Amino acid sequence: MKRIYPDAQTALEGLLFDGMHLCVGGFGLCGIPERLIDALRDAGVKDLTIASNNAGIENEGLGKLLGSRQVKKMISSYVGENKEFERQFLSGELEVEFCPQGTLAERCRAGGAGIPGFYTKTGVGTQVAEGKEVKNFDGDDYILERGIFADLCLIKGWKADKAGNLIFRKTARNFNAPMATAGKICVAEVEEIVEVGDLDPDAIHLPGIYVKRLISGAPYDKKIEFRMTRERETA
Amino acid sequence: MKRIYPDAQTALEGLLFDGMHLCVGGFGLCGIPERLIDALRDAGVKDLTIASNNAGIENEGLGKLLGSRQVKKMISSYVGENKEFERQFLSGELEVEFCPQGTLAERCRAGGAGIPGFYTKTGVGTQVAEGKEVKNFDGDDYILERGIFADLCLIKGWKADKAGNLIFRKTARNFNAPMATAGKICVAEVEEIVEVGDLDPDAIHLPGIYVKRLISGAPYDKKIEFRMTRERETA
Amino acid sequence: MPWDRNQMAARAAQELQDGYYVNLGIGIPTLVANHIPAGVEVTLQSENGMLGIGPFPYEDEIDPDLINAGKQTISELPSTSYFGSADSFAMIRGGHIDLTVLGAMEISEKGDIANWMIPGKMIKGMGGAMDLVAGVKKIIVVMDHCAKDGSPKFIPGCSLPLTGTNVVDMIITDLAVFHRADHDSPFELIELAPGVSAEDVAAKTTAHYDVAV
Amino acid sequence: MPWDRNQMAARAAQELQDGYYVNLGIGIPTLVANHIPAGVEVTLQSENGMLGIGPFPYEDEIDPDLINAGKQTISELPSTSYFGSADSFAMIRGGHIDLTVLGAMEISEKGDIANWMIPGKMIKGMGGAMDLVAGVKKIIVVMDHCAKDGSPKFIPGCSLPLTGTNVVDMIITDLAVFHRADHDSPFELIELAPGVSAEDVAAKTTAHYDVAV
Repeated sequence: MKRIYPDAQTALEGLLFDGMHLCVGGFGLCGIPERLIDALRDAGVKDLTIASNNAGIENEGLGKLLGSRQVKKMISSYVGENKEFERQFLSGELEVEFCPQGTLAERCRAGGAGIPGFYTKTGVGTQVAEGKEVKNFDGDDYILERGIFADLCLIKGWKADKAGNLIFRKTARNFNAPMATAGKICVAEVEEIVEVGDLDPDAIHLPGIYVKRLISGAPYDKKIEFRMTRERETA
Repeated sequence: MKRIYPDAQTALEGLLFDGMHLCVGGFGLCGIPERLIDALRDAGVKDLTIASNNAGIENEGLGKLLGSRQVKKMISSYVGENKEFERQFLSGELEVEFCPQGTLAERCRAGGAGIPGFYTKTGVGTQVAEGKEVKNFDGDDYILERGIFADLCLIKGWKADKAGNLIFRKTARNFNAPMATAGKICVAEVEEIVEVGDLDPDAIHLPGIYVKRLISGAPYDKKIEFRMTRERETA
Repeated sequence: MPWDRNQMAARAAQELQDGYYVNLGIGIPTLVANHIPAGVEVTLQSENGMLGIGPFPYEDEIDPDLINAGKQTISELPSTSYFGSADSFAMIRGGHIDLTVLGAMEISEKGDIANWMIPGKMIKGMGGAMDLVAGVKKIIVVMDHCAKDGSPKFIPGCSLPLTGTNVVDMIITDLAVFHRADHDSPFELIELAPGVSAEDVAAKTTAHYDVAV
Repeated sequence: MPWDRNQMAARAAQELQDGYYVNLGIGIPTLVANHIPAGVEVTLQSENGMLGIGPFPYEDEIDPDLINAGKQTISELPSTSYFGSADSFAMIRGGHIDLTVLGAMEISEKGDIANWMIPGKMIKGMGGAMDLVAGVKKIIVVMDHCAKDGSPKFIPGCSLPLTGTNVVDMIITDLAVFHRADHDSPFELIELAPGVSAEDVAAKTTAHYDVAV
């Protein structure tokens, strides 16, 4: 079975169509599938509905696809400071479904786990609950949220072996873990592809069953949104 | 904060009462919290409702608590060959709620994740669906299953650091992972307690937030239910 | 001559495709692993939390922490990964497993399956069977064509409590193979064991099916 | 004299207990980490998937793969663990986090909170705020007592879109502290900033509350 592709463009061959739904991993600019986003932009596929916690910033992350007007709808929890996003959103060109961050993560996990709906307290009594079924369990109200299942999931890992077993690094794991499971096919980019047997079988974050196509995207020049430091105490 | 206890008996102090609900990890005899089960038996607490995939075998695992008649009800997917179980079950002394294995795992994860109910295709049109709400999503029927949230969770890990961060070993992870989250308090036994910093932060299976009380149960003499081997090819 | 257990398993193995992730039930289904076609790479899943099941271990490799869903000791492979039960069934329920091979007591012509309890007998539980038939992409049943008393097992409607409704894609018995293209179509008889005629099969089957042999 | 940002954070920090797992929001809540009482061990959670947040990194420790929920670079501790977003919010929604400290635009006397959008202004989204107020055991709000135009923020009912209903346990403003024992009880004024009188607070508050100072 062919799993490893030479680059992002070939890894997406045959998977793209206008109007498709995607799940895209990452939190802010941390752990985003940069190479695959670039390939999406270059492919020119449009009218995309994208579930992603954030929408990138201008010219970074999913901001690139907003710039090229390929996105019809975002399902996100926070869209930060992005002038082009704001312009498209306010003009009505871009549709946005705001979804609480934990609900978004769980909706993706649920979709990937064959669960079409689940009840949560998050958002009860707020705008988020509008139009949703409310059910009382043991005296408390909960709202019904739907699983998300996309046509294609794009994620970024740290290392993967040739069988597709993948590990993430630090907080770059974030939405990549649940989103990898939430679609018909998942394409992953990693910083290094290693031999089968190089990763500890007890420490795999994402088993190879979810990683149908894999590329090495190195070298990475990872962006930082808010660079904070402290001073070293001088002796 | 006190997290490490000298033995199973002291680790359970103040947590036990008749009629309580428990989640107990393990699959068959693999990864069962042996020391904590012994301490439960010695404490003599009774009328227990226990969610556990299996019910042990005679004089092993939860079979010990069946032998001492401490169990009122089991929530399990498979109860295997256990004569005492069979006798109590057939005579009506023991109540059993059969729950599909994946539904049981998900009910525990859901309970631990603040999800009181979720929909699944598992069991639709079977005895398992009786009395449960059926809902149609996108043309298919699903049944509503409830989250499980117990008074006490007992689990067995491989190693934990003094901050409670815990890792499992091979298939001994099984139900220990979701069940650790599904109760008011989780007590864990492990084979080795290590220093904070000894475990890879990217490879923690169960963060310390879930492990409120911890004991080292070593040495273990782990039981095997079906010992299968193959012959070495001779040269 | 009817197929024996190994031949039934070998027939099921012909359904394996390169890259498949497969869950094998206990009994004859387990034997399918011995018949994986050359050049086909298949990864076996065990619902207790493992992908990449190896063969039974050598005596000195036995590890109580390493068992399959039948609670038998097994070995791992270089490609193995472990996970917890919730993640394992997320994989199964979510449709990520390509194929499962299971035994059964009864199959109905609508693709219902009964394989977990017999009223009046001690109930042991359904284990992961209901999750597997509800979640896996393709369900193959391997079973004797008739029960020990000679009564058909592929029947119009199941008499035993169900494990799942309208889920079975293929039935492999010691006499024949039945298949259906999708869950709205009737089963078709597509293959016969050597020396077994379509009439022999018809005489031992009460389910309605189409004949394509 | 009203409390400044650091004093408000220090007051919130007095609510920390040994062994607590705590999630701190952006802004003044982040400052709470600087005021953890001696002898109290607290583990900070970041909803993007981390338990055990360390201080901001030294310049040469900066790691783009290591950020907090405010997307700021941070450092790890020996006790740190990482996990994915679904597991992180399972922890939050499941009630495993003991305490969260958040900012707010409005709080109602029923404990409703509004802190995510102002109609007519660009909506940025609720992030994890709705999950935190719905799931965490104890919710403390730290905010200025009045808006910039002088209007009260602790009011009978919120005018802005809600983040959660009947969820807030304690309100710490620059003027006073309000607390309620449970979600069926009214808030009580339990503390005043130095030089601030109960009458000062009453004059700047439209919410109904009991007085216990």
